Amino acid sequence: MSKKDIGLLLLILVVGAVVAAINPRFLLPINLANTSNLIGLFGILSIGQAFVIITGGIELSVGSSIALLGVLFIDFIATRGMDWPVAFILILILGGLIGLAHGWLIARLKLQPFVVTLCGLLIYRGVARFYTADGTAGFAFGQNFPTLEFLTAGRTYGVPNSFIALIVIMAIMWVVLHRSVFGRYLYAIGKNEEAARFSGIRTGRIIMAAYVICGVLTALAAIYFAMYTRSISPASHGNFYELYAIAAAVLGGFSLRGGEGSIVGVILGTILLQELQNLVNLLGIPSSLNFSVMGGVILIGVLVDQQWGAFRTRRRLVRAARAEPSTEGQRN
Amino acid sequence: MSKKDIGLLLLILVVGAVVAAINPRFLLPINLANTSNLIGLFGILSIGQAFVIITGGIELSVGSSIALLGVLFIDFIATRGMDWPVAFILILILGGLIGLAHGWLIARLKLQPFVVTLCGLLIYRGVARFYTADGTAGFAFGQNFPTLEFLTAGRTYGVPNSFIALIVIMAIMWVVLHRSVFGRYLYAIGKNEEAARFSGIRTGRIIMAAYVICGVLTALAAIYFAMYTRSISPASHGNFYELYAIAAAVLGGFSLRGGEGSIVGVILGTILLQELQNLVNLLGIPSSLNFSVMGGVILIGVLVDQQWGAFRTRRRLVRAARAEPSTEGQRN
Amino acid sequence: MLNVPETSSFAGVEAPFLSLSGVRKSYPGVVALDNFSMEVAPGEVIGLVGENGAGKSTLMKILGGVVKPDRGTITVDGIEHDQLSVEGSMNAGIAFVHQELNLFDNLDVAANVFLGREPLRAGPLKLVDRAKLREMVGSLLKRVGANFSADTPVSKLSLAQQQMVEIAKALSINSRLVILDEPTSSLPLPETEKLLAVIKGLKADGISVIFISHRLHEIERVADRVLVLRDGILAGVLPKSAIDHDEMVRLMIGRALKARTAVSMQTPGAVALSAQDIRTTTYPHHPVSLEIRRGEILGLAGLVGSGRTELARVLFGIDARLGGEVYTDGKKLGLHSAADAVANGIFLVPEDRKLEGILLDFPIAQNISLPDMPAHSKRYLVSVRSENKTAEKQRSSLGIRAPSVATRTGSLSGGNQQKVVLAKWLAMNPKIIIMDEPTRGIDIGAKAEIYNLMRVLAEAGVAVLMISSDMEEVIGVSDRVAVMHEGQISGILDKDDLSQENVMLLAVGKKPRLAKREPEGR
Amino acid sequence: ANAADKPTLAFVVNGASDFWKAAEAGVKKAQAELPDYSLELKYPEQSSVAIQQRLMDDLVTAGVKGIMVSAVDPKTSTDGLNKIASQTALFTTDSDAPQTNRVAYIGSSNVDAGKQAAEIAKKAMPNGGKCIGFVGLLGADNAKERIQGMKDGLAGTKIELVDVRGDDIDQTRAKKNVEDALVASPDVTCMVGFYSYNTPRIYEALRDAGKLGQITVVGFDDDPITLGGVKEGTVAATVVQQPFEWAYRGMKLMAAYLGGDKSGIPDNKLIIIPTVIIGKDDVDKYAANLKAMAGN
Ligand SMILES: Nc1ncnc2c1ncn2[C@@H]1O[C@H](COP(=O)(O)OP(=O)(O)OP(=O)(O)O)[C@@H](O)[C@H]1O
Ligand SMILES: Nc1ncnc2c1ncn2[C@@H]1O[C@H](COP(=O)(O)OP(=O)(O)OP(=O)(O)O)[C@@H](O)[C@H]1O
Ligand SMILES: [Mg+2]
Ligand SMILES: [Mg+2]
Repeated sequence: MSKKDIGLLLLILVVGAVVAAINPRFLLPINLANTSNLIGLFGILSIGQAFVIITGGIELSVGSSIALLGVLFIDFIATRGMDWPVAFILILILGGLIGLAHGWLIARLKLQPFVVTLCGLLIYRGVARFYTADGTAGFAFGQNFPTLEFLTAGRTYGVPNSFIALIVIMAIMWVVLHRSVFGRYLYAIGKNEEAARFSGIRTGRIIMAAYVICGVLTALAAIYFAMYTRSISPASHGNFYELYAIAAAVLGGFSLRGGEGSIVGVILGTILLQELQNLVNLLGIPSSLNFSVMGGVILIGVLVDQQWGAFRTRRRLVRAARAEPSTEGQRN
Repeated sequence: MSKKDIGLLLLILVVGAVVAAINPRFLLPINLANTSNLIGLFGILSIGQAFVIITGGIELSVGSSIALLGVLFIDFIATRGMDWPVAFILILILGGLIGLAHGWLIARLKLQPFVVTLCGLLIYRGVARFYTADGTAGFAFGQNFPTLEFLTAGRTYGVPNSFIALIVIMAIMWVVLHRSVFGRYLYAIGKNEEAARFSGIRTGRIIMAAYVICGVLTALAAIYFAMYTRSISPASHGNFYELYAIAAAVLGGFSLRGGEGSIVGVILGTILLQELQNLVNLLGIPSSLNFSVMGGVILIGVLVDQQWGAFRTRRRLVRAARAEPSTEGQRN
Repeated sequence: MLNVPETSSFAGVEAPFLSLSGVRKSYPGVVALDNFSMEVAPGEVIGLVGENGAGKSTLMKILGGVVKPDRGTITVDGIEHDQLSVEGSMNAGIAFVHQELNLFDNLDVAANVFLGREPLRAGPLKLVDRAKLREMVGSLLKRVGANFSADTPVSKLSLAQQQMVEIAKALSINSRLVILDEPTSSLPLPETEKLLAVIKGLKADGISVIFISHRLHEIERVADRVLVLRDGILAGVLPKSAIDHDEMVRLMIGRALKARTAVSMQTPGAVALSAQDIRTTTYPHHPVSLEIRRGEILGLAGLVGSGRTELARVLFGIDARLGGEVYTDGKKLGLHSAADAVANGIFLVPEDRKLEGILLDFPIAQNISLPDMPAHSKRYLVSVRSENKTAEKQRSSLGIRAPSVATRTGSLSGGNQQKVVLAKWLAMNPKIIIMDEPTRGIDIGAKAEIYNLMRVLAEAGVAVLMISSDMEEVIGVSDRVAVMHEGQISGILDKDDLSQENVMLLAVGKKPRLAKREPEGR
Repeated sequence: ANAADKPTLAFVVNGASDFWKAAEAGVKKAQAELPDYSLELKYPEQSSVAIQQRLMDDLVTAGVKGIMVSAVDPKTSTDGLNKIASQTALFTTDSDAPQTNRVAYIGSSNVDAGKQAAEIAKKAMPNGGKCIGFVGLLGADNAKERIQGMKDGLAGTKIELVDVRGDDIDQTRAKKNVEDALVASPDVTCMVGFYSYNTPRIYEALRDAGKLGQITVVGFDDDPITLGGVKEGTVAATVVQQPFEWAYRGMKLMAAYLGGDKSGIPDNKLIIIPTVIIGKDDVDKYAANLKAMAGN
């Protein structure tokens, strides 16, 4: 863990301690389980986003993708009677294709990531709404899928399975990003795509792969979200989730210019954001202030991190200067 | 006008012609006036955004600012009985201060624009909702401000005064961006901030000024929007308007990497977006598809522009190669 | 005129490893390379020289697969290609050190050296074998004489150190041809020596080298054959026996170069810039004091990382100083930003022109006018006419090769870009000008012009501080030379004591041999 | 912060809207009469199932004894609501979730409200007409039920609801939709505002176009501008629900239920508080009443 990650972890613990002191129910197993369930859902999303951000890109369409893919998933298994494993795979493939399309437009046709995914945001939301004719996709009463429900919304020894899924994905993605050649290329491309190409890296493919990973993880998250809410009104489902994912990554030390950040960081960022949401509800803060609290903490977090770095550098220099008074003495 | 702008203008005209052919009422003066009113409102917003984008920044908080400043403006004049010109000035100053705060955090404390303004998006929305306790700010029945209403929502010879305001602002901002020293500095900073600093430009101040301009124009737009809807529920007012503004700028040829774009472009972008919204209603397209139409047209617009540019370059090179047949002859 | 041969064939008997024939590359408005043919034999060291913009880098980029030629053929091992791709070039065993540095400063040295060719661990996952990587890079670094370790982040390296990483990178490829495009442009003498030794080692291993440099004596020492480019055309080929400094210059610029710059006759004036006890962030415990007089050229020499660039940046106000004060004309300066420096007539020609010197996307005229916008504007509105007038003047006086002043600066050759950086300050009547490696990448003709210019400036009363790693330049141009060693001024040499040996002794922290008296400032 | 001392009852709404201001007043009034309980009204920060579910989960964690909820999407939230119902007393309001284990539903019927809107239209346009409706979220249950109710009510008459335009709760778009409808369909004779803010936007767009009084306006809910229009005669009438009553009676009922008194719960578990039509004659009384409620 880098210094940055440790600072973030500290912030999470301090906030947690304060909340627990005010309302001890914060530490109830049921509350921790509820919160870690959401950490699982948003964490999967944020890891996907992280892969794109590291290339210097951005994926704004995840909220809309979650709505569209969620609607399709529920429609497939609840209305069309498709076997859920088939639907599951199909949705992941669809997510991958969406990612591939974005990656292709960005890497091959050289469109700006912000533009491509902004269009995705608009288009998928519209398609999802059109698909249900602005209605809601949901399960009929009594419609149950025990295995699927256990895997997505169930708990094992009180730990939500979605959280366990996040841990597994995190471990895999950590190796991919921090130990594999592919990960190294991602960092290189994020810093300087042109130079990476001159180093013989097939940058186009790598960038597309990053968007595909993001698409597949988003699709997975879409299924988890669908099984969590069990109902999707496509006009509002997943609204602003891209901002949560981006905020988690940025809090976790990613730079939107690309080439920086770690898997541990993005997970810690997700945890902090969910902790904040939980806090607002537990401490009885007016929910109108929910957004403000979130914004305020992100800002303070980023600011402290930045200022702390600057402060440390300064202190180090001052100390170094003091360490050799002899030179100083020669001055006159 | 650049080639790019002409292409966009052409697109606007073609779309307009098609719509008019299907539903001739598109060309009714009243429809043109209604649409140009909204072009005025969104145009002012987008010009502000353009100034920030040109420095390589982004301003995500405009939607929330519009909610907060709108709520305050209506509250000041409708509830607190403040004279409207005083309230007007006060809101513009507030907008400027918001911009200054963002600019300061970005230029002096070196935070990422995306992060700072994302926090702004969250914080201002929360504050606006808290201010009205999640209620609506609006005028009482029959509460009228004739001069203010004329200036903001009135028409002169059938032309909405908001549109006239846009023309005036556009003219001023055109000179500022394309003819003034300040504008030149903005482009320089957007292209390479470091090199601009090495040329002795006080980049921090210039960047802050850009955010202040954006803040003031956003405040102005907030007043216009408030007087248009005459009622603001802060939970939803202005949601996603930052995306409209950014989309208008990007359609108009701005690069989110900074250093590129023109005032004419951003206005044309705004016009196209509003034309699309108008079209959905006039052609009776289901409103659920509104977003999809918008996303689709932006994508196609950007794609055509990009491919056309690539095609032209290729043709030019081929021609250049052909222009010197003498050398060709020598080859063997 | 010289008779331009169809193909510059070499004298050896072996089959050429690589040959080009009839290659042409044009950009809008310029033909960068025309009807070019050459052959490269195994183990041959080819020196490639030519003025700025002659087409050297273009030729190399074609070989590296970065640029596609308009026509012509490239034959590798007897197989004819219309063009090479980056991979194709790598697979053919061509390694490349680009003129402009392209390292990833978010990765460490090891990752940079083997980027795209990482040693892998067994298994399907393509995991990087980090131990092996570190070991391989460590030995390469030793070979080029680097004093930093393989896991140093590149962001912590100076420009020259980065240059060494680039060289290590080229050596790491199991190559048959190594292309070095001005690898020594920012290398001081000892490192340059190491590089020349490396080149000889490569030759001994049967690896071919194409070596581009504007320092012709380096070419003289290692090249087996010299190709001279002029305006994109092969102007001449010199076999080993005929390699000669003056002949190369004659072929390059079409005439003999007049004698080196005249030594100053005047006595320097009052102190223009005085830096007292400056402490920088890299060397916080080493206060540096320095005085520059009006009308003198003060050279600043030192080894890689000795802190010269850092000092220049502090004097220009770009970097904050930890202590000390700067005085101009005896007055204390409120120096908090580059803008303050510029306002007080202190200008800096930075070391890294791509990042700090120019805006690649701006036209030449706008780059030149940028620091002086108030002078090119009326009531805050830009006067394009005044900009263009100034730019035209600078273009002709510095000989910037470009279709027009509206040309995008990024499309100029490296040397011409450097001239644009100089032009923007020269247009502003400098009082004190700091030049960090001012002739980096500049051809010999233009170099002479720049030296002349510096002399003209000095004679007009300007104080010039010239940081340079080019020993000839330091000794030939400066009135006095200050030498830095590990962040401190280890000595200042007057004209009488100025010798290559003394500069080197001071640079490594030893005492110089002085003619009359003890060195100052120690 | 001392919520732990007294049992807490929460009223959870489906999103931030002025509509719930009256409910807030009802909660307040109930609080005055229920000193042993601490009552609160909660807005989720967005109108979304996930966020509302999370809010309720957190409330349960915080130890709330009873929750009265206006579910964002009751039909498909059965499991989530049942989870809450298993840990606390759950009442539904505004829109019912009959398949859940909720204790009771207290509210009105949106279908009936739609039918009442049809009554207004029939009375205002005896010779028939062509209506366009405006609504925030076309897909939301309350919108669909109101629209369906109105269509049912109009069946067999010469009045027709030809189109309903959605605006995603963007009031700028809401107003522009009205303006565009005036352009696109010059033959409309009546406009219906299905959400509380739609009627005022219709009113203003008509005023700007000089068409007030020429087009019949049918409203829902009691926005001040809507009531003003009713009084002025430019809005035919408006259908109002009584969220004040839902909240006031609901909270008292919940307190009684938790105290062991289950007599207030009818067998069918439905407590319907009917919607009423406010026309020109009733508007003053209604407005005065509204003011009085807000006052306490
Ligand atoms: N991308 C480009 N677009 C347009 N013109 C270019 C481009 N790259 C190079 N040129 C032009 O091609 C010519 C040859 O440039 P090149 O970089 O090969 O010169 P060079 O011999 O390497 O010079 P230097 O010694 O200054 O590095 C120059 O006139 C230059 O302006
Ligand atoms: N960004 C940086 N962060 C940390 N250390 C740096 C950085 N840039 C340079 N250094 C270190 O600072 C020292 C001084 O570097 P500087 O560039 O001033 O040296 P120089 O004398 O100009 O040498 P060069 O010939 O390499 O340019 C070197 O040891 C270098 O490694
Ligand atoms: Mg070159
Ligand atoms: Mg240096």
